[in-house]
Amino acid sequence: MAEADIALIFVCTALVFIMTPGLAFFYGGLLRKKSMINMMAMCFVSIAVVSVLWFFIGYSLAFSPDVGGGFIGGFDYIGLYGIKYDDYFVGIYTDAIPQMLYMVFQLMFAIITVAIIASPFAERVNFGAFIIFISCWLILVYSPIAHWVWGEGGWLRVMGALDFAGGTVVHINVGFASLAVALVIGPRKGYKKEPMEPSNVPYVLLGTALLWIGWFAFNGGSALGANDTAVIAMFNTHLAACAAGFVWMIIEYVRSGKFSMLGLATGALAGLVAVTPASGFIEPWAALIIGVVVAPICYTTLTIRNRSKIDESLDAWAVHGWGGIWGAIATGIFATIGATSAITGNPGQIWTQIVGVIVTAAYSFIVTFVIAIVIHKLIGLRSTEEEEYIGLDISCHGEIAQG
Amino acid sequence: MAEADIALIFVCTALVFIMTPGLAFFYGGLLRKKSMINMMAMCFVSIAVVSVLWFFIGYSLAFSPDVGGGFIGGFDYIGLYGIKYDDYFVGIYTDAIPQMLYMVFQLMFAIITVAIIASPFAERVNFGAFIIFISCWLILVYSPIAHWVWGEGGWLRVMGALDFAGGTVVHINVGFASLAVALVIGPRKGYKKEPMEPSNVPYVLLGTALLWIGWFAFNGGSALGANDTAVIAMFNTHLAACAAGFVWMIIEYVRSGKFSMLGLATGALAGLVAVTPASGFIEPWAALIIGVVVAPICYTTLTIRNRSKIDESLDAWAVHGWGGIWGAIATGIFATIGATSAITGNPGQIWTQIVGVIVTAAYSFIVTFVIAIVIHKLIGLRSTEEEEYIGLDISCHGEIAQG
Amino acid sequence: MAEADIALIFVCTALVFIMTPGLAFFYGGLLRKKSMINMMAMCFVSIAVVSVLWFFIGYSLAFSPDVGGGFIGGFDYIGLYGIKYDDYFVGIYTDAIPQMLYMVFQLMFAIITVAIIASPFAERVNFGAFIIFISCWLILVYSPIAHWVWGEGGWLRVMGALDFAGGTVVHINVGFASLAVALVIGPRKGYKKEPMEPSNVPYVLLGTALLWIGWFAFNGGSALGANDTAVIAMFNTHLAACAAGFVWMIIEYVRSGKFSMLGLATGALAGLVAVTPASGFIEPWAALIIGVVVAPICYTTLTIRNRSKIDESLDAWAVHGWGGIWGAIATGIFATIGATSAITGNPGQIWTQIVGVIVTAAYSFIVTFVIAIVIHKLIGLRSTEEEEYIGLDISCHGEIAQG
Amino acid sequence: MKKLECYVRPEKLEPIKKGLFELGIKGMSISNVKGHGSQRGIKLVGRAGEYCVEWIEKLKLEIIIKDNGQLDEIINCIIENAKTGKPGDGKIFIIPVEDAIRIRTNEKGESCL
Amino acid sequence: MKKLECYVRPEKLEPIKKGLFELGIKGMSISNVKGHGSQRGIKLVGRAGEYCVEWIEKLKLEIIIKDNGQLDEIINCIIENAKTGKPGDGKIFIIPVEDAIRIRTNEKGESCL
Amino acid sequence: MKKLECYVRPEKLEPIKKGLFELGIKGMSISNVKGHGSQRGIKLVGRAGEYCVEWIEKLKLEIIIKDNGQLDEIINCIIENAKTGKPGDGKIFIIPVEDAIRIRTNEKGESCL
Ligand SMILES: Nc1ncnc2c1ncn2[C@@H]1O[C@H](COP(=O)(O)OP(=O)(O)O)[C@@H](O)[C@H]1O
Ligand SMILES: Nc1ncnc2c1ncn2[C@@H]1O[C@H](COP(=O)(O)OP(=O)(O)O)[C@@H](O)[C@H]1O
Ligand SMILES: Nc1ncnc2c1ncn2[C@@H]1O[C@H](COP(=O)(O)OP(=O)(O)O)[C@@H](O)[C@H]1O
Repeated sequence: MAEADIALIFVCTALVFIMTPGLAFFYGGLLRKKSMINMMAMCFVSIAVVSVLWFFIGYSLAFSPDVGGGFIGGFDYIGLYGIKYDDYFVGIYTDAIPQMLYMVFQLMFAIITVAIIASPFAERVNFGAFIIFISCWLILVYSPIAHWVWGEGGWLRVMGALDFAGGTVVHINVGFASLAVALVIGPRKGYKKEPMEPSNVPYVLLGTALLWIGWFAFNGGSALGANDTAVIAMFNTHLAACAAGFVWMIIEYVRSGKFSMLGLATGALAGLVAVTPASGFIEPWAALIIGVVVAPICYTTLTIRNRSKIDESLDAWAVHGWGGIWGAIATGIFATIGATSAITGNPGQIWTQIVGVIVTAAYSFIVTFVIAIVIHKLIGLRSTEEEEYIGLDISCHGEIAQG
Repeated sequence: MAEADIALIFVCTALVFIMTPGLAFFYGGLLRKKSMINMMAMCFVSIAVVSVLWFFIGYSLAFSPDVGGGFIGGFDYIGLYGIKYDDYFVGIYTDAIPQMLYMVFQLMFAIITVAIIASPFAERVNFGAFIIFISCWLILVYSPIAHWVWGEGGWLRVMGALDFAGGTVVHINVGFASLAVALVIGPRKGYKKEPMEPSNVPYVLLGTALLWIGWFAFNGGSALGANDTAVIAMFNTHLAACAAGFVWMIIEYVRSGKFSMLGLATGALAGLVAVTPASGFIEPWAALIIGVVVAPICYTTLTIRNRSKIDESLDAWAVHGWGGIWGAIATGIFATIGATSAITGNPGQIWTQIVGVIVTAAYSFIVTFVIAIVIHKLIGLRSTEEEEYIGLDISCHGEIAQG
Repeated sequence: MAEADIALIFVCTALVFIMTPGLAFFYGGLLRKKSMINMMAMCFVSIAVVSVLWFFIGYSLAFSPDVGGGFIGGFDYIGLYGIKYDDYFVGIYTDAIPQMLYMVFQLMFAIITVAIIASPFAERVNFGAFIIFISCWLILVYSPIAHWVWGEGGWLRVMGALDFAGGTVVHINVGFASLAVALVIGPRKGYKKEPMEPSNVPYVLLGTALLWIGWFAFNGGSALGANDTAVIAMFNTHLAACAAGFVWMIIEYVRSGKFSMLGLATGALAGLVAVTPASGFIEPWAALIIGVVVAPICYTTLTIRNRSKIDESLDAWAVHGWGGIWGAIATGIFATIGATSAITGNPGQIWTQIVGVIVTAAYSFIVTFVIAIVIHKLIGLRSTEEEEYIGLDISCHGEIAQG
Repeated sequence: MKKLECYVRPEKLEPIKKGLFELGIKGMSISNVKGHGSQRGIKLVGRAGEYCVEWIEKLKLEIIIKDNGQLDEIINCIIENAKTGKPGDGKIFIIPVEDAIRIRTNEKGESCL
Repeated sequence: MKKLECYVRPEKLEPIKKGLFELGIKGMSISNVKGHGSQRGIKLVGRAGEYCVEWIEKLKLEIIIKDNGQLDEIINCIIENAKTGKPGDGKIFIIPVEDAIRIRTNEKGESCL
Repeated sequence: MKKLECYVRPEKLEPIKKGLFELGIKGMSISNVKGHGSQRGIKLVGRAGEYCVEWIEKLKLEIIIKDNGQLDEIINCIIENAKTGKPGDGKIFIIPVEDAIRIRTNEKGESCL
């Protein structure tokens, strides 16, 4: 037991928590005013639903001892049964913090991941179905993949895939899941015909700031202790975000002559995503490169998505999915601290990373697609057309963003 | 001295601080636009006034050695005299943190409590009188009750009442004080006749997020150290908030077919309130129950208040008062960690808790009523009718929320 | 190595980070709606640009071993070369935290300083030129002054000037730099003829809250460890802010009969500024005095600036410059903890402080003036008149604050 | 048919509405405007010291009514409920309307008011 | 020249605009208003329980058009695209306009519409 | 009496106001509208790449004036101060007004302008 580690991870948990409200403002500001509360509602309800399910079953499936082939955990921790509040975690990473703390720190990861998936539901969700969807998704998609990567005996971990803070589990996963949902749910009414401008840029910037500070804790805290790995992870996180945000802004400037702040915010987000799996394994110069490179990658994927007919409205696929892929691969290229990679003479690590990417993306896409289509057929993932035109704030929540 | 404890409580202090601005946005968003700044002003001026008074006298009355019967502390710490910056606290809870840190951590509790009491003043306050009122209230109501529960020799503590993080001192107290003020000050002009809709739901959600993260520190930090009690308190806090927010939303959905976010936010707040006195004494399943049960309780009290003619405008009484009462009783039922309760064979604890509830509520209500009525007679707690109609933002602060 | 110190400074770094988005909202809310995003953009781009330059050169110039006369550091840490992620800082203050952590904590100081300088560019900036300007300014002004005060061998430090958390480096520096820029760039079109009212008071209050919580970490964290100096610095910070905010509000009330929240916010900011250099050296009663006194000082300087023709739009000079000057002198008067001052029989300290003030202000003003004028002649610091009239949000960023 | 365009103090909306309802007038629309007139402007407070806002928030009330004898009654009702006697109370303008159509029913003319 | 003042549901703006474009009408202005009429108000939800908002957000569309035969066509077009058949669809008022001036060119009269 | 409804660029408000003051016109009201006309729309930037906003923010200025010879002078003054020569400068419409009432004093007619 190390008290300082508890102190740090306690606070990091709180800071990762604030990412989800941050996302609510980030996403909400990007939508039309008439459905802004609805987007925030999806984020806030994710907090509530995921937390309760995590307590009952999610944590157990992800982190209790493996029940077969490294695919999923068992039921040992159902209802947190068997986790005493003063048990110290005797796990793979650390024995310095109570398992309870590890559990709640991990919970915050699960929450933000689930909230990101609100992207393809934007402005057209059947809110009741959304609650059911995320419940299934947590159990059938998130918990298994978390187990693969972080669980004791998880197959990706055993294979040697590197993922410091969740690039695979969180970002690639949620990116491809969002794409699957977008295909099932279909575009918003009037998509590409009516204007759908972002309604509140300051909210987007507020959200960016909250996500950013939370990410220090997300990546830094993944060291699970107050040590120099946490520090380097934090700095790498920051540097990649800065580089990516700046480069994105410059790309936009070259293209349209404007210093877009939505661009800077999106770029910073892409940088934060990309550096996540590498953050504790690399030196700052590599974080800088990761950040610089992720901007054109995600700018391209976002542009492609934009031109397509797929209304993956808030671009979780383009930013989290592809930022995550680049990050996973970059980890295989640049890892030097506590791990080996291409530049330390282990080019095979890149392939290991790619396997992780492909399997995660495929699993996430396919299973999410199935879940979505089943729910869509049974109760419908979408609101009615009239509700959509009136705006979900009034029709679904009985509220007006600014009256 | 334990450095990690200092690190944790230092940060918790900062996070509890942010609750008051959070409350400013939570409360402000619930009011009409024309008096939004005024509500925020009451919260911010509470920060300033309470801090200065705490330095001069408040802390001394609450925490310096008892001067008689466990009712109130003495004048030993007037102007923080006698507290050296490197004295370690040799108190009841811990000797690990400097007394200065304990003092400032406690200050943040006093601030948020005083800010909550802005509820019945909403949209109709005589701002100068409010400053006088809160000054008196801090000294005559908050400090004594804090002494009863937390002070060395405080009578409620001696009696064995359990209050981990301030359910009695903060929430029951402020709830009944708000009711008293509401009775003295009377309803807003046009109350129940004119529409008084919430003007900014995103602000309410922002406030909720800031309150929530602050509450991790409020309850977790009340362990006064980086240890497993802090961790369990934090998780319980979170789980109760999630459960209560979700249940409240569902109640609302059943009643009106809408997934109300004001409902979710209010429910989460009720959950946070209710779990406060129990947070470090219970296991997570009990937190879940506390959260689930508090939602219908406060939903009912809020509905009753709504139907009455009492314009306790932001429902501190319904949410903090009754959430706090349920929390106090629930502590007597469910405490298992470091305390005994009904479920560990000590049903008498429930009665001890109830005594604490009744005495606190009665003392708070009566003394607040007297303070309020005296000030009301002398200088008037209310703004003029014209100021009220124009809106206090312009008439009292010379400012417009969004011009 | 002390893990608790790492935990604390890690979190403080994150909290100081949030000050810059806080400033974005503080500043943004004070401007007209048509250029609000632009102000936020200057703050956010400061984060990106300063971070990357700090990595490459800024940190080295400020903190690598002196290369001559205590004026500037060398190139040893270019690209953070030579700083291993697990090197512990063997510096002047502490050997408890990794140098990497010290570097990133200091980075956050550099960022907020650079962001404050956006003040005189408000609503009329040529954004490209701003990026060039802040790059030069970081290297030619900030890094040298940081070296003087904090660098090993820095001449002001050697001379014995006291500056706990950066009153000289950050506030006096940025105040006089802003004045220089204001003189070069000239007033906004229509200044003093057209109304230029603050457009969003709640944003100003949100910004204040974020700055405030960040300042706990800014000053407290400057103790570089989880110890009682950090605690006393935090409390002093808070108390000075409260006192100054309250006094400012009262001054305004006496003058105009209104309880101005912009006044309270500005006063609190002035208090935070003034207490910065003294925070870890003084006892709370001195912080109270510093806060009480700074309010009339900055109220006066702000009023003088307001009456002048100089459009130093957001009053960095009046608040940061003069708040910083008073703070520096007050440190020479009141320091009692770990330092001597006038009240402990060392009146000479006041003169040392004044020397620091004058040299910093003069250097900052002159060098900034030269940088600004060179850039202004070469590419122009200002947007075109038409862009200014339309508003920079649309003309420069292609965005609308609230559409 | 006539259209009344009334510029009034925002805080007077509720009494005006009530008065009109009592006269049986239910159709109306409001919007936020800023106005200038004999009222001098209001004093607001900045970071230090006051400044004067020349454009004052007013409410614009638009009511299309039938062209019958009720006109004066309606105007008196608005005046009564909107008046404070201080500059800034606002004005009522009467504008001719040629026709009205109810979208829901395609009805035309006075019947659809 | 005539001015059409149309109070419509905000969510109907896009179809109306499209319809008018097809008729060759390009000049128009919109603003947010709140309205009252035969529509009962909408139910919103507070912290606990519903309340009714009497003022409903509408869009006011102002179009100045030439005084030629197109008037009916335009009105029909708006009706068609704005109608839901439920109370609250709104109304169209026709107001006489005496003259129009294009600021950019000083042009006067119908040609500048 | 006449009502001038002017749709102008928001950034031109101050010069127009100044011009009108010099002519002795003090009573006026403004509101925010979004407009559509010969101006093509402005380009804004999203997360990646531009998009075009068809509805452009304009200011609507409403001035009720006496029906005397000053009309042309006033219109010229507005044109002068609002013109940039580029599409989007806006238009002025002249609408008849039948009567005016000052709420504060019950005055009727031109005297209350
Ligand atoms: N000639 C006018 N044209 C348009 N609006 C006007 C005119 N005169 C007054 N108003 C509107 O009426 C409001 C109140 O008018 P004001 O002259 O200030 O008060 P009073 O009518 O009591 O003299 C103004 O703020 C403005 O919105
Ligand atoms: N007499 C009127 N004067 C001004 N605005 C009106 C009038 N009647 C209706 N409106 C506007 O039209 C909107 C819709 O009218 P309403 O009566 O609710 O529906 P419907 O036309 O379908 O009966 C109202 O909300 C209001 O904005
Ligand atoms: N026929 C019209 N009806 C109502 N508003 C109009 C009309 N024509 C123009 N406007 C308003 O005037 C603004 C400017 O008109 P626009 O045609 O773009 O420029 P210009 O007058 O220079 O050709 C529009 O944005 C719109 O608000």
